[in-house]
Amino acid sequence: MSSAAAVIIAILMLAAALAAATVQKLMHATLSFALALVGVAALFFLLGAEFVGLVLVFVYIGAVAVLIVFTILLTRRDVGNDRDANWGGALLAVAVFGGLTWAILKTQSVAIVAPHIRTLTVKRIGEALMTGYVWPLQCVGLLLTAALIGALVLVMEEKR
Amino acid sequence: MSRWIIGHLWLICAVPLAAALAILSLPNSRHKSAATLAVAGQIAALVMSFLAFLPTLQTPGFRVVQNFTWFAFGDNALQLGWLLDPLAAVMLTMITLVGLCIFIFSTGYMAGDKNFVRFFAYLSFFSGAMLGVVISNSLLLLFICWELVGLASYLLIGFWIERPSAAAAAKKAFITTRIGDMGFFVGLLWLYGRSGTLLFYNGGNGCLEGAGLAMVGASATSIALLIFCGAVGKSGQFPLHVWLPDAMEGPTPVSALIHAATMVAAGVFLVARVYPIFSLGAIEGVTSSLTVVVWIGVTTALMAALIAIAQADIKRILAYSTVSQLGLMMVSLGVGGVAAGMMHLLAHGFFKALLFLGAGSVIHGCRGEQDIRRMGGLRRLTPITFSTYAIGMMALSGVPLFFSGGWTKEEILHVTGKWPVSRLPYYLLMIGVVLTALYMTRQIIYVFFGDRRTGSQNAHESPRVMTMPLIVLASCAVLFSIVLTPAWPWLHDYLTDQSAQFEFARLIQPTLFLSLVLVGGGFALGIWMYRKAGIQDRARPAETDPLEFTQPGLFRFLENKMWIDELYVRTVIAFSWTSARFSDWMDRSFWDRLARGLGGIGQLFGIFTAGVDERGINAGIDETTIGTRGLGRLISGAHSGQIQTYLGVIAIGVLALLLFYAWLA
Amino acid sequence: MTLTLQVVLVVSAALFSTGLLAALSRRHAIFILIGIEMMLAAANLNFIAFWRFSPQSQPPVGVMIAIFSIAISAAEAAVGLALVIAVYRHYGTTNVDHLDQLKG
Amino acid sequence: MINQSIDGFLHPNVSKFVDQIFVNAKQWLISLLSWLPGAPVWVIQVASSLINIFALLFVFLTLFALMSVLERKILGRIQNRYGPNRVGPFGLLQPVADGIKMLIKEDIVPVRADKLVHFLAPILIAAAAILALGIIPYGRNMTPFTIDGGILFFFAVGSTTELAVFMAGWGSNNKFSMLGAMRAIAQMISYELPLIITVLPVVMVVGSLMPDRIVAAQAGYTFGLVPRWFVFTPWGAAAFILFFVSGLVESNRTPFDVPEGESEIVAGHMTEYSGFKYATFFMAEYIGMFAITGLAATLFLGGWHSPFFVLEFIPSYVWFFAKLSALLFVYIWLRGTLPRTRIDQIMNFAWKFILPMSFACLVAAAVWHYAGRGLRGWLWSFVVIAIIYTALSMLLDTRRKFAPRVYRFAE
Repeated sequence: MSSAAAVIIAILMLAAALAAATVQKLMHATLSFALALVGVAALFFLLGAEFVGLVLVFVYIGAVAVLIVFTILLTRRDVGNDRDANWGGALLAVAVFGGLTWAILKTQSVAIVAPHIRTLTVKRIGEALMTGYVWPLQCVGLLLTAALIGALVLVMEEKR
Repeated sequence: MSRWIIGHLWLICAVPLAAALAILSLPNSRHKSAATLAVAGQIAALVMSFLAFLPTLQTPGFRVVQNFTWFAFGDNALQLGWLLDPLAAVMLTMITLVGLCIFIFSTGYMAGDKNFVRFFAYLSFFSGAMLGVVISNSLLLLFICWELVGLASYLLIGFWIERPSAAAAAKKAFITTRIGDMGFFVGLLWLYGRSGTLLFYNGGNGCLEGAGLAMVGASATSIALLIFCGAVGKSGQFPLHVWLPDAMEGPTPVSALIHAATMVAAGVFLVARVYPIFSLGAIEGVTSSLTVVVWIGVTTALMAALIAIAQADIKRILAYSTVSQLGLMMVSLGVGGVAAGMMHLLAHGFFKALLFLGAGSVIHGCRGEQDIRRMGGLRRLTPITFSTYAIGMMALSGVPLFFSGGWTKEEILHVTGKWPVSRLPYYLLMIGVVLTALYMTRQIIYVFFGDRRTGSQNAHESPRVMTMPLIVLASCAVLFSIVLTPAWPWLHDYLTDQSAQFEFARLIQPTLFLSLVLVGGGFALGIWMYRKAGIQDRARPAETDPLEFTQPGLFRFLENKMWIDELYVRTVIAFSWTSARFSDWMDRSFWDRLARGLGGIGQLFGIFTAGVDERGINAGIDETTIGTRGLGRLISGAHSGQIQTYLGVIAIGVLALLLFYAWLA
Repeated sequence: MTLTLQVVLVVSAALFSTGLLAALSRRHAIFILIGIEMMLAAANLNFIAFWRFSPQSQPPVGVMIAIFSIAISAAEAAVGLALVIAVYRHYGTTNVDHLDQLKG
Repeated sequence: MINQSIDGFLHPNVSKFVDQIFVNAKQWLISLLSWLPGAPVWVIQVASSLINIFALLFVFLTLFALMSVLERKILGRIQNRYGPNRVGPFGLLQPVADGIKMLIKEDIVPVRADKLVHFLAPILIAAAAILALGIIPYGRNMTPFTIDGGILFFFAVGSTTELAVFMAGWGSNNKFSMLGAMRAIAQMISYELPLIITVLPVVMVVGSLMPDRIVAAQAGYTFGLVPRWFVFTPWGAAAFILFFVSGLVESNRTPFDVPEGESEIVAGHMTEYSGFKYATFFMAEYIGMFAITGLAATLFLGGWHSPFFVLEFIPSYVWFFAKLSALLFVYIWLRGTLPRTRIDQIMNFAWKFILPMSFACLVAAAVWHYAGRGLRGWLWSFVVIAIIYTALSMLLDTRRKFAPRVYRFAE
């Protein structure tokens, strides 16, 4: 477990995330967001969950980022006039971060080293999905269709 | 046939009532058919009562009773019934016969009147009610018919509605009789309360029979006196007689039928009917109630006779004479001579009807003139009326031997003489007889003798239809005495359930001579006092009365009916007037103020609660609502619609949670 | 420095707070969505981290939950963006400050 | 177990040596590094991956150069004319010339373009394409990166190309490029789905997402003659064709090269690019093609397995690149012959025909598996495929239903 790699990736990811949060232009924010997500996927890889990483990349960068970009296209008119961030939010975010880290560092039970685990093969995930979690899988399927239809209806309204 | 009649006694009173209804339905113009209907009804009633009369002759002590239940309430039922006994039979025949004569007379007398039809309807209605009183076997049924009779008398007295005096007289008659009826009704209720039934004869336990009477027991005298009040009211005895003279406002046949023969006789008949109650617990025929009856009878007789002397109106004199004769009958009943009283009642019915009809034909002749001082010299102008009237006068004043009145009067004098309680009534009655003779001669002289005065200038004899009834009644007055003489006292024995034997020797009785003396004296006194009455005398103003001339004080006292009316006005009426005003005042001032006061209190209370409500509760509620709205606005401020603020709040929440844990740990 | 669970948690906390920063401080609706997505990603990171550092349970529960949460957040992103478009079309602006019609 | 059937014509050792020559070379290189004093473990890992990357790049860049020339020569031949023959013998040095031209050309960037996005787009596309190459097994033990979810990695990276294309379109701040980008994305997204679904039957049959496992599953010959490639199973054939067509669309090649249709919107999202950026776009396109065809080969054509028992002695990577070039030839062939299709036709074709058919392949694979994978399974799945194909074609047959042609213009 190369913790060095993890740290580097984490730093990259956080930088991209921070950029996404603060950069003025919306498009750049979206791209940096995508980059941040790639970083997260990489972290997943490091943590041994390749499949989830790939799914993350697949879902977020493949679909969500494109969706966001399309939305930006559709609402281009006022994207430019985004004023600077208001400091209240920033303060609050920092406070929350401080609180969380304090909580994490406080609880000793969490300071453990990664145990050796069997590599998580896609087969095992497949089995788990198909046996123990088959019902949630169906529900998520249903949810996704419903969400997509909903989104379509919302957006399609203009066609009439 | 007679068997059938006994079975259907109610038909006798039903036929005249039916006739009355039929006549009422006729339009006012049909005089002829109305008259025929009424007379036919009366004839039918006469025939039926005669048929009913026959069987009562065979068996002494004859009594037939038909009871039926009027209505049932709860477990006990109210029963009424029809009764036929000698008393009822005799009364039936007398009423129907006299009624028939009067009906025929009034067809002539009322010919000109535009309400002819209505008159005859009322007449037949009256006769039906009167017959009902006579044959009823229950005190309640008797009372019902009694009230109908009162109504009929009211309608008939006030027949000429347009004359205010007639209307007032009708009201007066009705109210005074009602006062008497109140007493009668209370007595009836009391009797019902005590004896449990109002049927007279009900196979042994009627209220007049052994069982019922026993139950009545102690309260017999008070019940009797209360019932006697009814009789006093209806027969015009002393305290309640004021209405009878004023009742003369009605047409003369009415006065004849009602105020001479039948209705006023009802009171006497009532006392005779419920005689057992009066005489319950009598010690040799004397009870306190009977003594009361005697004394009331005597006072009425004497007082009426005195007033009659000073009266100027021909009908008013007859009215007072009726009152005095009724007083006489009451005395005879009081002293125990029920049969004597009833016989006098029957005789009186005939000759008093005759006198009234005679007066009617005189008035008819003089074209409505009623004041005797303006009449005179009618002896030659109206010979038939004069002769019949003279017969009637003689019968009334009790001339012995030939006239029924004389025999019955002697009988009554004989019976009062034997009254153990006191002899005073005997002597007072003798004075009464003399006075009767006096005022009758005065009237005869004024009306028929002397020279003609203004009223009777061109008097003419009444038509045959009027004179025929006069003749019939006159003959009855005379022939009736056949059954009354002591030689063959058939009526007396019939009424007292004995069989009569003829015995000529008893004809002459000592009282015969006594009455001869009394009547003769009366005539002599009258002729002497009024010998110049009929003649125009310069010395005296035309209309002054010799008695007035000689004894102005006494005359005026008598003329004004002893100021009894004024006395009543000043006492009873004054009392009611003042009490009315007092209650009005009370109502207006005291109760009104009290109500308004209570209202005020209520209002006060209302104001108070309104105040509390207004300032206390409303204010409180308003404050709270304003408060809540303010709070609501405050909180809604938080909902600024800014999504970011919501997120911020959540973040703060997380922080707070963390801090809380930190604080806990 | 060895990679302990705490490090990963801190990293995910950092990611979470940057997501929060994005959501709180930016005016544009889409920024808020991006912020939310980041927060969700941080949550997934936590799941995987806990799965990785906890004793192995046969069905990899953490992973399962992560997978499902990714799916759901994708659906949510789709609907959210559709909403933003609809709002934009109706109100002509995506500036969150102006979209406060739900004001209390 | 995998390679026991290799001892073909040549002496087994010789063929094995030749086959594994590259693998041994790499091992040798790495061993060079090992004597460095106390090098940490990750240094060796980094070194090995670096070696792989360089080898990959070298091979595919030369292939790219060769391909560009060959394409133009073959097109020329198809269009009955000569291809480039001026530069070098038979024009083989043409790519060098193009390369130099690209480098020399001025790199023009639109003024109000989004500089950063404009600059990043080509880099992202090239990176994505090259990454995709990383997981394809070129020969026995010659898979640069053996990831458990290899196929999934391939598609995950594939999906980033859409974002990159959009960045290109958006960055150049030009209406036409924007439109081109839109079309490209719409097209790629529509065909990504069938691409993945056609892969599903193979993955399910093999039971693993690792390309090596898939290739291994296709070893062996039925009746000694026909190799057990998936393409010879009914559902495999159908899936292969669908995969191939989707691949074409994914890489915006000929029949479906609407985005950069020269006649309509100049070069689509690449209009505003010139010079070296355009070259990278160009290269990325070709490498994308290599990746798709490489995957097609591994999935359906048995990867580096030889078609005939007797020819087994020829090294595995030779077979792989032979299949690769065959498929590439078909690409170029198609480009030369088929006319460009309309964007709505592409869409309808994707959603109404290809998607249902890919589901049909899935069903057929299931039937094939449960019918015992033998001849009987083969027949049954063939029946299923045939039925569904005829039903779909009847349903979509537009010839009979003549309808007035509706021109829809942008409102």
